[in-house]
Amino acid sequence: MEEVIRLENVKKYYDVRSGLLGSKILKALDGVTLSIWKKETMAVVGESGCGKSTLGRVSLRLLDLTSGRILFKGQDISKMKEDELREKSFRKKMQIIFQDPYSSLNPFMRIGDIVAEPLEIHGYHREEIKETVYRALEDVKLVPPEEFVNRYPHELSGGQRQRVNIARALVLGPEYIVADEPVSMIDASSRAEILLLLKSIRDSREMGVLYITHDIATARYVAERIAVMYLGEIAETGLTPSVLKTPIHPYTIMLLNSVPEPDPANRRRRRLAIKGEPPSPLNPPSGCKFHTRCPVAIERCRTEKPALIEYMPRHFVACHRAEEIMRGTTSVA
Amino acid sequence: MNEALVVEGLRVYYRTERGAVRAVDDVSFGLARGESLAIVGESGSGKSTLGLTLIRALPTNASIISGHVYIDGEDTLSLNLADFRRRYSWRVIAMVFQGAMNSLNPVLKVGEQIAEPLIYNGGASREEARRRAMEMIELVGLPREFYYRYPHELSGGMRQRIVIAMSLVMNPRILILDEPTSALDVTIQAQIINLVKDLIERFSLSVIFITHDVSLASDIADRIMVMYGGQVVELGSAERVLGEAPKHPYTEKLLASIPRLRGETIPEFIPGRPPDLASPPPGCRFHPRCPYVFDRCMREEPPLFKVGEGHVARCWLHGE
Amino acid sequence: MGIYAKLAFKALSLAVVLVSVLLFVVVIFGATGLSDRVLSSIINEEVRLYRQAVAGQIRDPQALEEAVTKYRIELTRSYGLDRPWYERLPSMLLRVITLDLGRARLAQTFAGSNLISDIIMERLPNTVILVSTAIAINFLIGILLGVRIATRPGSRLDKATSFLSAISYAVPTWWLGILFILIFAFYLKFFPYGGLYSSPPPSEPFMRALDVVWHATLPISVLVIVNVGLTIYVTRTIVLNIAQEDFVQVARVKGLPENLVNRRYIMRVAAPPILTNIILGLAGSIGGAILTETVFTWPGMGTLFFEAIVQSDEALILSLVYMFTLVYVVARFILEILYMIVDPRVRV
Amino acid sequence: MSIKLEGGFKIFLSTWTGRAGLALLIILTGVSLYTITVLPIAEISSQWNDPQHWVDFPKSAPPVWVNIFSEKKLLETVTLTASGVQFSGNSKSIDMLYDYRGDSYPAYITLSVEKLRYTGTPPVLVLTIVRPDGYSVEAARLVVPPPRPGESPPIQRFEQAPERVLISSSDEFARNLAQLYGDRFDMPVSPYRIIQEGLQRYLMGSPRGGSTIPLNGVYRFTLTAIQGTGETRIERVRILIGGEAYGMMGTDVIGRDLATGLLLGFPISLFIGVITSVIVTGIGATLGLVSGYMGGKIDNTIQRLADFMNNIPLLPILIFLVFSFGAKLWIIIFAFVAFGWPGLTIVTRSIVLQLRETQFIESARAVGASRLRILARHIFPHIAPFIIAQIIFFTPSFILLEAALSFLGLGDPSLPTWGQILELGFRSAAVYLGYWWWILPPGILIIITSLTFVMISLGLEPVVNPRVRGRTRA
Repeated sequence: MEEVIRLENVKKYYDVRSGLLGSKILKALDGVTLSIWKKETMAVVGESGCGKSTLGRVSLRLLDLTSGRILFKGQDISKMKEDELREKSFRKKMQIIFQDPYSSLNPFMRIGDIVAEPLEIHGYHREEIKETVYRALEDVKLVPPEEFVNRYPHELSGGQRQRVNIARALVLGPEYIVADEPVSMIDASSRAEILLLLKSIRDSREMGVLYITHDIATARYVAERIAVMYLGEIAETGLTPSVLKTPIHPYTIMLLNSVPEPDPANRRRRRLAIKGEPPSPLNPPSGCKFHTRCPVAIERCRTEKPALIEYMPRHFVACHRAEEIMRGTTSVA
Repeated sequence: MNEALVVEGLRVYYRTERGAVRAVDDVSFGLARGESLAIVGESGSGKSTLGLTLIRALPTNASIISGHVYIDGEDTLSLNLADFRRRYSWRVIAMVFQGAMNSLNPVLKVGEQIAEPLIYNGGASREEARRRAMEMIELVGLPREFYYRYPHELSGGMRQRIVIAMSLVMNPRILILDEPTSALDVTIQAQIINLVKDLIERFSLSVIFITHDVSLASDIADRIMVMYGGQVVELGSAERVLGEAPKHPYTEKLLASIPRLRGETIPEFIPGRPPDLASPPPGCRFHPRCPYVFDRCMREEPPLFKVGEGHVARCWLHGE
Repeated sequence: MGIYAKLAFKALSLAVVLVSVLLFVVVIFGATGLSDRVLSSIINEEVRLYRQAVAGQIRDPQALEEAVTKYRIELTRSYGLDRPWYERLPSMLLRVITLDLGRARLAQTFAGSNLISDIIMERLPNTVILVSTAIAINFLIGILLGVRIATRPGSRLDKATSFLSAISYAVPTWWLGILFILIFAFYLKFFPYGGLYSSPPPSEPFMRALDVVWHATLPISVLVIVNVGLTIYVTRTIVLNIAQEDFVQVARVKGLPENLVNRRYIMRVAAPPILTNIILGLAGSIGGAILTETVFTWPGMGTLFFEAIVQSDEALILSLVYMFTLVYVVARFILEILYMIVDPRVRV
Repeated sequence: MSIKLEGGFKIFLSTWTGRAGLALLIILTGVSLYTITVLPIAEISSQWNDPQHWVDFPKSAPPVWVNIFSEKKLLETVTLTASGVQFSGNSKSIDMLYDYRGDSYPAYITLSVEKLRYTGTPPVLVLTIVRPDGYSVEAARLVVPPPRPGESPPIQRFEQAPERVLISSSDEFARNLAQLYGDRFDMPVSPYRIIQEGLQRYLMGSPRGGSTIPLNGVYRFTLTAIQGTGETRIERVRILIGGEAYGMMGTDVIGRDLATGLLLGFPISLFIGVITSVIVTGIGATLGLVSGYMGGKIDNTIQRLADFMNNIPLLPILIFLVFSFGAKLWIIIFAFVAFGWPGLTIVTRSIVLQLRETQFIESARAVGASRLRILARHIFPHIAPFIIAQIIFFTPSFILLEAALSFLGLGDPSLPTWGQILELGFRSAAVYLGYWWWILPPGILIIITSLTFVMISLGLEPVVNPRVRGRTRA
């Protein structure tokens, strides 16, 4: 198996102006390391503002990174300029699918032109373009394609638009795709359709996918591995079944507990909820960033930042009390 | 009489350029005292319009074509608006509107916004009203000093708490919650839902909980009312509708589409899109998307069939 | 950032604007050689006074000439006229800021002083009175009518107002002034042609005040008529948008009386954007005032500006550009403070 | 894109403001084109500022059509002209007819002769007037100067400026009239009295009780060339009978034909408005695009500058600039451009910033689209309608601004504009004297021109900002 993309200690800081002269540093990503393999989906989950979307964009070099390295199939692309990324075909090999099915398609362009644009940019021939566009539309089940190429985005439903988005991402034959909350803005009854489509295309095209979501339940069906992020850092990451069945980090445990399930028995229970709100990323807590909301935090958590350590096979956790939690001597709930 | 609220044959249409949009089309149900009813449906199912109708807050292009809404036996739709506002609104029936930020006036202190109905509609003195508002703020888990904050100084979760405090300040018996957590993260959502559960118990509220999220509905509701295309397609106890036996194909498919954290099922999807309520399909409104469709569904609109104890479904599969 | 820091920042940036405008103006003055002329006319004036003063003491014409020439050279050096204009920038800047620009060519005060600072100080209040009254009336009428119209959008009145405000955008203020003079002064003789007082002005203070009001009616009406259409239209749009906000409906559902909803949930929220609009319209009002004053020979800074142009009085023009910018900046600052009071969102 | 444009035009035409604005624009453009192509602009504009040219015309005369509305009829000013008059062997004279109808006498009568050529001996031009009652008087006798040494025929005279004879104050004429009255009407008057009372009242009157009453009817003005040998050719002969009313639009205090001035105003006003607006919008939008799309230091600099410029009261600075650099058209336009761009830059930038955040732009970046391509394919189509609307929206403000500057005496003096006509009117106290024909038309034309663009803007509004009508929720 081949590693498609690898992020090494990637940091992304923003300079936020506040007041007359003062400026603060917003640490959107504070040292993230992860890698994605061919035919694999990595889900990144977390609350809004945890840096998961930034992570996706940085990995594609749509945003510059402050420090760290990004390797695409072994090649360091973290310092490349935009022109170089295009000329060396990296832009062909990495794509993104967006959350909003409405603002992600240029309303002035026909579906055919939207899907063809990437090919035009990379200098494909006319005949080739038409053929590729039709094949991509067929792949995302917008059939027959000739019926869709001349339509405008506003003539399509949310689900159909999202499929156009996927088609546009696919035409260049990418090896790495970032899917940024691809189903959060479409109706519940059509979500599964898009997710399953994404999964089957990933398999047939042998891509690596970074699936960004706030909804852990959807991650379960598409991702082989999960990374849980909190305030710009990875709190826990591992194989999906492992993380979901034996979550170790208190944040993961509580996050999983917050997710509602359609069970009528629930109304007699109170869900285990994380107290308070996430702290401002402009002024993150010292030590373990989760200690302010953690029910099992100890003094050490306040001062010392926990390292991401492998506690189970391919299952990493950044928590000082991971071992106690695993042994059951400390209970989060 | 044990019913806090009874809705009978309610129809609400919107005037649009494309013609009348039948947002609520012949809806009837009852809400018992102390009961929680969840109204579940996708966007465009008419569930929010229904909520706005109950509290008489419809936009100007909507009109109530027919129907009755009885509270304590009085038909509140027959009252003129001013009477309704004086006697029922906020005192008897209150609502947490969708989108907390939009429900709060950006230039007034949140405490004042909570206290105002007490002064202007409850005859309380300013001092009393402030004290009561502060109590309410404490009740929803925020410090009393938040009385003096402005909406923009609060996070989404805090605003939602304020809006809930605001809805309960006049001690209403009936509370409508319209997607109270849809813009919040799951962690904050869990906090708010826990809070709502506490408050329901504490004040013995009769609750109408409007949501698109079946899982959330199951968290609060005694009974579930599923809406599709402006109509009630299934209504029954949570145990029956969400548990062993959903009786309408739409409910069944909706449940099957939910991704779950546990279990082996793989989520399904419903092909097609919701009906255009300006020109709904003939017969059963769900028939173009229904896996069990047969010819009668395309011709005749099914009535609500009784499918069990207090359980009805609008589907020909349950016809004679 | 605290409210005081914000205010300080605003004051600072407006001060920067003021100084930059001055610098810009002074540079152009220097580069086009106009400043040389201003300075040499100041020197000439002082030399003339000096000659008069010493003429009594020095009898010998040659000695007198020598003394005068010596004095002139001294002055030339002290004013920096012997150096290129860019070296004089700082002193010129200071001169403008303190309005120390010598005497006007022809304009003078009522009492006969032709010192520029005296003239401007005499004219400034007249302009401020005219403009501020017009702005106040404009917004009073505009807001009242705008709110009223907002309650019935799409009505005939609403459409008429929108159209009238569009027309008023196309009408030059000064031309309307001329038209008003023609109609109300020339044909109907209801109002005077212009000026501040009748000639001779009434001696009794109350009658005198009344006389000013009588003279101010036409210019103020013109300023109001030209601007009020837009104010009505903008107020209407703002109020209409706010009235559709959810929190207004929530307030009604809360059982609050309608007038309270209007006051606290619509007007209170509309105040900041309406104020923004006043701030944006300020620059235009000042421009309109220059022209309107000119038309009605209202003895303010606008009429003075016109006189200065006609008389090619460079020093006076320079001072007036400075004064207009100053008035604008001060007015703007006052409104910004007001804005912070009405909008809690900027106070953080 | 093309579908959008067509649809937009349809929406535009569906509004009555759009239709009215477009109709007005067509009329304005038509008048401007007529003015440019038919009138000799350069010649007329130089004539406009030459008081000599207008010396014969009645001063501050109202237009002739006021007679339709008023009881008392004003005498119209009449110009009798003959062009390319050839005097040779057979035809030694030309006739010009004046049909006099009125209760008052003309104010004056002038004869002017322009560009005369002769061969042979210098001619003498004699003007005789035959009254309706058949009596004739010699009114003027013009001796054309003889050839100077070295001059060879044809001899050219009155080339630079026309030779002008104010016959209504000619002593010679007065003597002739005195003789006529003495001989024929038995009413002895001295030439002195005739000059004093106005020669016209004797020329165009019949005696009545020691004075005269107007004698209406056709007067024949005959110009005869008395010449020994050779021929004479005159380019233009003009006899101007000055009345109290003149032309379609009247005259100003210098006697200028306001109709000409107003006509010249059309192309100039449109030119200033449209050109400035196009340049301002071009610069403003480009800076906004650059600022919004490039970001960083460039953005910061542009925004600071724009903010700063936005904080300056415009008119005083404009007055100052035009005053310092001189009132030339290009300086005026430059000043407008220099201070006009910031507003649009700020707005364009905010639109671009919004667009830049949209996911379709981000996805274009993700597939490797160059900045230029994103600007051209994705951003520009979105702001193009807005920019066009802005050009139209800005046009009236520049028309008004130029008029305001002109009114303050800072208009380009080489080009007559409506603002300048008003300025002179205001300065010559036309308002206080009630010379409404001098004040109203230029103002109304300024308003109509501005209004044209305002109406087009209104018509474009639903195209550029399609607002959702009504709210629907479900």
